[in-house]
Amino acid sequence: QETKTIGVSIPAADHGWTAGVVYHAERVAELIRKEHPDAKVIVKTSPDPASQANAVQDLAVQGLDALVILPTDPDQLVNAIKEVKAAGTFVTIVDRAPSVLDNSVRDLYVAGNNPALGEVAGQYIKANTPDAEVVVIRGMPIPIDQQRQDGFDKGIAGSNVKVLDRQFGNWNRDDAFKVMQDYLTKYPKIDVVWCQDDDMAVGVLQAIEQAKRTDIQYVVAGAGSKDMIKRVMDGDKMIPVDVLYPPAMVGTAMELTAAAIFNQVPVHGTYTLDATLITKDNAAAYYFPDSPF
Amino acid sequence: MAAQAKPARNWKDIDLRAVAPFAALILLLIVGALVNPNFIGLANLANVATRSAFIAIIAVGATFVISSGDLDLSVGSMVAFVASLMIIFMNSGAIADPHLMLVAAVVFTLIAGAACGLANGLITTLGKIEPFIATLGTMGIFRGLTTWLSQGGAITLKSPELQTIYRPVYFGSILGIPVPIVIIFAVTAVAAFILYRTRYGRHVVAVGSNRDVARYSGITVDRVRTIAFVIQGLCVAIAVLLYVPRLGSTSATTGILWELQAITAVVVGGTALKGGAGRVWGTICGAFILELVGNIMLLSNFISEYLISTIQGSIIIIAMLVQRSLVRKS
Amino acid sequence: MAAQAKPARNWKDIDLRAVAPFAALILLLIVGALVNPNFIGLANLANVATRSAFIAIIAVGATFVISSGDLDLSVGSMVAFVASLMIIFMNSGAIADPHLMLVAAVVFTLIAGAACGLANGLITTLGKIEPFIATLGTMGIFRGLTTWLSQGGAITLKSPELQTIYRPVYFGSILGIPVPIVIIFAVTAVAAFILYRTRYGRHVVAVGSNRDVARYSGITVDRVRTIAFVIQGLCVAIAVLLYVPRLGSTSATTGILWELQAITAVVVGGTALKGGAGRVWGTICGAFILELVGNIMLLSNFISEYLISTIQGSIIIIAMLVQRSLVRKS
Amino acid sequence: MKPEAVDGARTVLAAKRICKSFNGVQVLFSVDFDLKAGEIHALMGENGAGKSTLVKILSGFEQPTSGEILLDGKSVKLPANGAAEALGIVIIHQEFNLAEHLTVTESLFLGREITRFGMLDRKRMRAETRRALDLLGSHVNENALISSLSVADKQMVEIAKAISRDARVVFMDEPTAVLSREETRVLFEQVRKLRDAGTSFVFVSHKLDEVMELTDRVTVLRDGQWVKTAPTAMLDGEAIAQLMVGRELSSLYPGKREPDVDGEIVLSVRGLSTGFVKDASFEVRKGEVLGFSGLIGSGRTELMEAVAGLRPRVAGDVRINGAPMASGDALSANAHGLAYMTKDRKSKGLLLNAGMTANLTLQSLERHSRLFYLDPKSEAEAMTRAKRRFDIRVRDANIVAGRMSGGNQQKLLLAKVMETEPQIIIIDEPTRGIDVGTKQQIYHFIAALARDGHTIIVVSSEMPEVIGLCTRVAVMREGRIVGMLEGEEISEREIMRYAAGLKKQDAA
Ligand SMILES: Nc1ncnc2c1ncn2[C@@H]1O[C@H](COP(=O)(O)OP(=O)(O)OP(=O)(O)O)[C@@H](O)[C@H]1O
Ligand SMILES: Nc1ncnc2c1ncn2[C@@H]1O[C@H](COP(=O)(O)OP(=O)(O)OP(=O)(O)O)[C@@H](O)[C@H]1O
Ligand SMILES: [Mg+2]
Ligand SMILES: [Mg+2]
Repeated sequence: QETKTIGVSIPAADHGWTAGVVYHAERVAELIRKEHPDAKVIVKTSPDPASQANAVQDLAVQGLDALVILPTDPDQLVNAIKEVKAAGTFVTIVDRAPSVLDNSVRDLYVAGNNPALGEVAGQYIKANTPDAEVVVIRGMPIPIDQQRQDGFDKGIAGSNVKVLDRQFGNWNRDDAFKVMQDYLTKYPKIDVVWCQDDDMAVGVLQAIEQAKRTDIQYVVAGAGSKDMIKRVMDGDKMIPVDVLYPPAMVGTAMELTAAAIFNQVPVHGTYTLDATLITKDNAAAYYFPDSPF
Repeated sequence: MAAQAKPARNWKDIDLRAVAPFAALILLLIVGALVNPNFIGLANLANVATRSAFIAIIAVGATFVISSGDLDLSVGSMVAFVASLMIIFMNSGAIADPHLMLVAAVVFTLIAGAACGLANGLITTLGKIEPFIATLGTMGIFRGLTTWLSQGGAITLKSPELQTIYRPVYFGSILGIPVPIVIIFAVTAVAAFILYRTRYGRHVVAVGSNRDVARYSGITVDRVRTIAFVIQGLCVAIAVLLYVPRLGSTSATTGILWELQAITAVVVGGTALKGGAGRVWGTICGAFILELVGNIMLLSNFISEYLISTIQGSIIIIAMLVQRSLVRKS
Repeated sequence: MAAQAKPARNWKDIDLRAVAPFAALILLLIVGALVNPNFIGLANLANVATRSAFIAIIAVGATFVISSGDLDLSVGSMVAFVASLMIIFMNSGAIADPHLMLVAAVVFTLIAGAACGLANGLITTLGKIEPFIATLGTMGIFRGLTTWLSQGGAITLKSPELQTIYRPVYFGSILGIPVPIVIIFAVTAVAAFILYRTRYGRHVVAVGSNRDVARYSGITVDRVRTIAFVIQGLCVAIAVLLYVPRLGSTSATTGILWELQAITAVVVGGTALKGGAGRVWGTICGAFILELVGNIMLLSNFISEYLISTIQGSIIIIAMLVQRSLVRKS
Repeated sequence: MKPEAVDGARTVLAAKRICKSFNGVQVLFSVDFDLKAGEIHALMGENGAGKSTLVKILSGFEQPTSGEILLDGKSVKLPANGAAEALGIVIIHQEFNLAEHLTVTESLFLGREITRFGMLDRKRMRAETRRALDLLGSHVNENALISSLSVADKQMVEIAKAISRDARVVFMDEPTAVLSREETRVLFEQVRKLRDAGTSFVFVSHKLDEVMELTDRVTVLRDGQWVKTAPTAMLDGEAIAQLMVGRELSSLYPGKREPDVDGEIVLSVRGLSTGFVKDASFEVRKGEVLGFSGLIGSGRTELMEAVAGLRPRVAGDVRINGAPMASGDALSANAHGLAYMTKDRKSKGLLLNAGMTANLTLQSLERHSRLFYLDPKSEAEAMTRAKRRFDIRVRDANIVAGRMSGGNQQKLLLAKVMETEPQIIIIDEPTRGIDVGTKQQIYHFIAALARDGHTIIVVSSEMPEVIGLCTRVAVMREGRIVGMLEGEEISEREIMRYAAGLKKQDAA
């Protein structure tokens, strides 16, 4: 069996979730190397779209059989991906889809479901606190964040749930802490906080605790970090649920890709992962204490 | 008589330039009060002042580095790195007694900060590399080490006991004043004393305004510059001492872009980036201004979240224009 | 005789300082070749040179601003803003013929870039605000406007026809040389001509070296500084002209931290941050160096992902040390 | 020009009742001044009398608070910032006006570059620069960076810059302060040539002999007031000095005191070489005043900086009281009681943006330290003392050093170095830009120091100073000490012969 090279291009670990992505990519890379001794798996991280386009080029220079890419910003990477694809490389896109997603761009699409992440959170709030006044902490101004917001709006549609404010917290604990502090100053009564990311939830909870405010009933975050899942398991009142958006999806994609090129398993098309709602009942199944995230 | 009229006028002149940042601060307070009545509440102002602590304290250190004609871009990463070291040290459980452990960790952190600063200073002075490049390099080094230590994730303080003891350092208050605010003022007072009232402070300014003159006056320029970097490192360590109890954890993203904020605070406070003059009190005023601008943005109801940085940028420029026109009128 | 020995000594000195960045570049090429045999391949080197185009061209503009003693922190956001404007303009469909549309869009982009630069220049000179603060302000302004234009998402070039016509500007080549490389050299040659061979270039250096002397020599200092900012804006516009066909879309995160990279390229290239000397060829050498370091990182497969910035930072410092030791030996 | 001729000549530039205040402090009080075509007009006065200010007003660099300027009899408002050059008025500033990053050629043509087809004509500018420098007999390389030039060379570039512009009026504010006799002679030759061609000069100087030699008329200012204008021929040095100072001057130089030939050797330099200085050796005894003379660029400054540890040396050793000094170690030289006073007061001597007190105590802060902190009262006392001792005169106590008059800056610099109470003092151009009255004070001060057992090395381009003050004089030429003169040998003629290379001695 000849040597096959899989290139994996992912965002740099710039917050908890992407750190999880890096962790799982490295983990699965090791697995694949073990399973296929003649496989070469190269994992590269990039902080922004322009450098990720460079990284893809650099991977291609080394001679690729397959590319697994989790784009920082899909539309900006379409050209770079097309270039690789045109050279006959097997391309798997993970999580974030460009606006044009056809066979000229990818062979396989393992989709995280950004709109669903928002929608599931919205639906939970709608079902449990139908008259809630909610403050939202957004991530960064990029398309996936927008998709989550749209999903959330869809989730709460037709209820009395009212969004008081939306501000950017940059998927960062410190910024989320500040934004939450200011929300607490600004609004005398807040029922629910939706902050769509577990990292930001850390800052949010601290701000609430500091202000000793009791009106906030709970916080809905997302992604499925071990700390937050632990809280759900332990029945923490402030974190009753978490919406799963597993960074492990990159591992899934890599495994599928390996299967495609080594075992000629016909994997093509779209695999959509669910944005599962983690509750006290199912939390144990998603708890990985060894993961950094 | 003319000879007597002069000093009085000069006084006013010097005063006004030093007062200008405070004028901008007051202006912002008024704007804030108009935007949202909650703004001017004690709780909110205390929040803002408290959370400006990190940048303020780092910026006090930056005032030394900048006054001596250098620049330190690595402070943001240094916060992350030193904080990681501190938490890892506390998690190591090397000392059983939590109080003792905390004291040891504080000392350890200060040493770590000073060492990072020393590294910056030596690379810049001995290596004769432009401080911009040297500290850009160490910025990468510290950031990378942090990412590596945390394996890309977060490093969290494990012992709940330590957390409980340590928490009040950020969330507690002394005589009703939040601890971080007390520490800001203590650090600034010490720094002002050093800069204005000691030999070393004079040397910093001399080195910053003309290296040759300093050298011909028997000042060991490189030593003065290196010590400024060490002071910066110590200030970073103090900021870390406040940062860790707040969230009880750090990650690879901690402190990103704080260097820019610290430098901005220094410059808004009236210290020139070319060196040769330092205004420590102006610097913390600058840090408050920066934090206030963000706070006003969030409390106002009529600004699209997309436009926040636009408005923030405009406010900074306007505040500087106000300052300038004040100074020029003198 | 001593009188003759003197000029010779001087000559060598100047030469070496100008040559130093190139020595660092060659060193990196050797390191790269050792790390990965693919590195030294023509395809890879062409790739690296091509993609250094954005930073290189922006940095050429920054060389003017820095030589004249100023600083422009807004270039990264300016790229995002101008690119958004360009794509929106092309998406507007105002002109039916795609070729004509493209030409119009190019002119429009250049004007937009120049206007942004002019704004920076006027705020700095007329407003008498430290360039650091002024451009930090416009950095926020441009970034916010981009976010607002894109409503938090991305702005994507719609017409596939336009895309097809425009694509070769980044991906095509002239006589076997990729277009962006040709453009880098064209821009640098023009810039070098302006800086070294025209009156304006002389004035830039004089203004950066000593404002009072320049003023006393009858140079309108503020005009020279403002024009430098406009040149910076034009360079940003040219970088945008290359950026848009490459990624076909922009978002609010485009160009983040590019200002830091551009300044680094300038300083690595041998221009002092304090102003008074510009080395345009050194600047593009600096941009290549930065891009090469990233490329070597990516091609080397034995460095932990987490440590990349550490190694990058170290390489930059080592490269500068090599440069310094070269210069000092002279 | 004969006095009669001056009377008949046309007035080119005139000032009527000029007043000037800085921040409410008046420095010129209704001064009248007129400059005739083709005359050399000396402007004299004590330090801080307002000479530079008047000169700047007449060349457009400052605007008068009140009063009138007449150019060719017509009232004008001179354009600011050197734009008056278009009217044919150029100035050599007392403080240099050169950008350190530029080359000599670039500086000479700054703001009026020659272009061809929009391109700089570098070749032509270089050639013209060379020509201008050659006229002045300057060896300065036209491609050298300004930052690499010595003070005297910078002065030459300034002069070349002014003279090379076809001017009607040239203001020269102490152009010869750092030039030696020889350079001054060449300069005067050029000035006379231009004067005969119709150019008018205003010459500010504290060197009375030069004024007597060169100028046609003299105007004296005192404390910002006009005192007298008269043909030079009708005055003598004594009279001018008296007009300036308002009192009679006793002899300029104190009596020399021969030092004890068996006195201990406090400073010994053996075979010292730097890049330019070669194999320099000399010794100085306690209580001695040793002079160093030579032409521009003969290496005196470089040698002294190497001795003081401010510049690394490549060979040789320096001992203070027998203790060897490491190369480039200024701190230990200081600690052993050696202090060096630079002549480059602007870029090496004073912090131009700092106040007087901060400058004064910068080198001796430990004297004002109380435990950890600096005692402002003790600093203020030092300032009061220094003002008295060195006669530092400012009208505004809070002025920054850069705004002080040139001579007062020099006094402040001297005071600053003396604050360290050194045992061995190397003074490079002790009286650069200092008026006659104060000069006398400084000379007596130096003599008194020597009497008290201090050792003093005076590096000076003013030959009378070296002759009047020193008991031994070393002469340098092209980086070597070529002669060591003692007693009767010390004369202008002897020194010149060594300096010009006509005579050489195997210096010990
Ligand atoms: N820009 C300024 N701001 C404030 N005061 C000034 C300024 N320029 C000059 N002065 C003051 O004006 C007075 C006259 O100074 P000026 O330089 O004209 O003296 P001068 O006659 O040239 O003396 P010197 O012989 O020492 O050069 C001094 O007291 C000086 O401090
Ligand atoms: N003819 C020459 N050829 C080369 N270099 C020269 C020449 N003359 C002078 N120099 C340079 O000038 C410097 C010596 O000048 P230095 O200032 O020590 O002399 P100086 O006697 O004090 O004269 P000045 O009055 O110009 O200061 C050296 O650094 C040397 O490189
Ligand atoms: Mg003067
Ligand atoms: Mg000299």
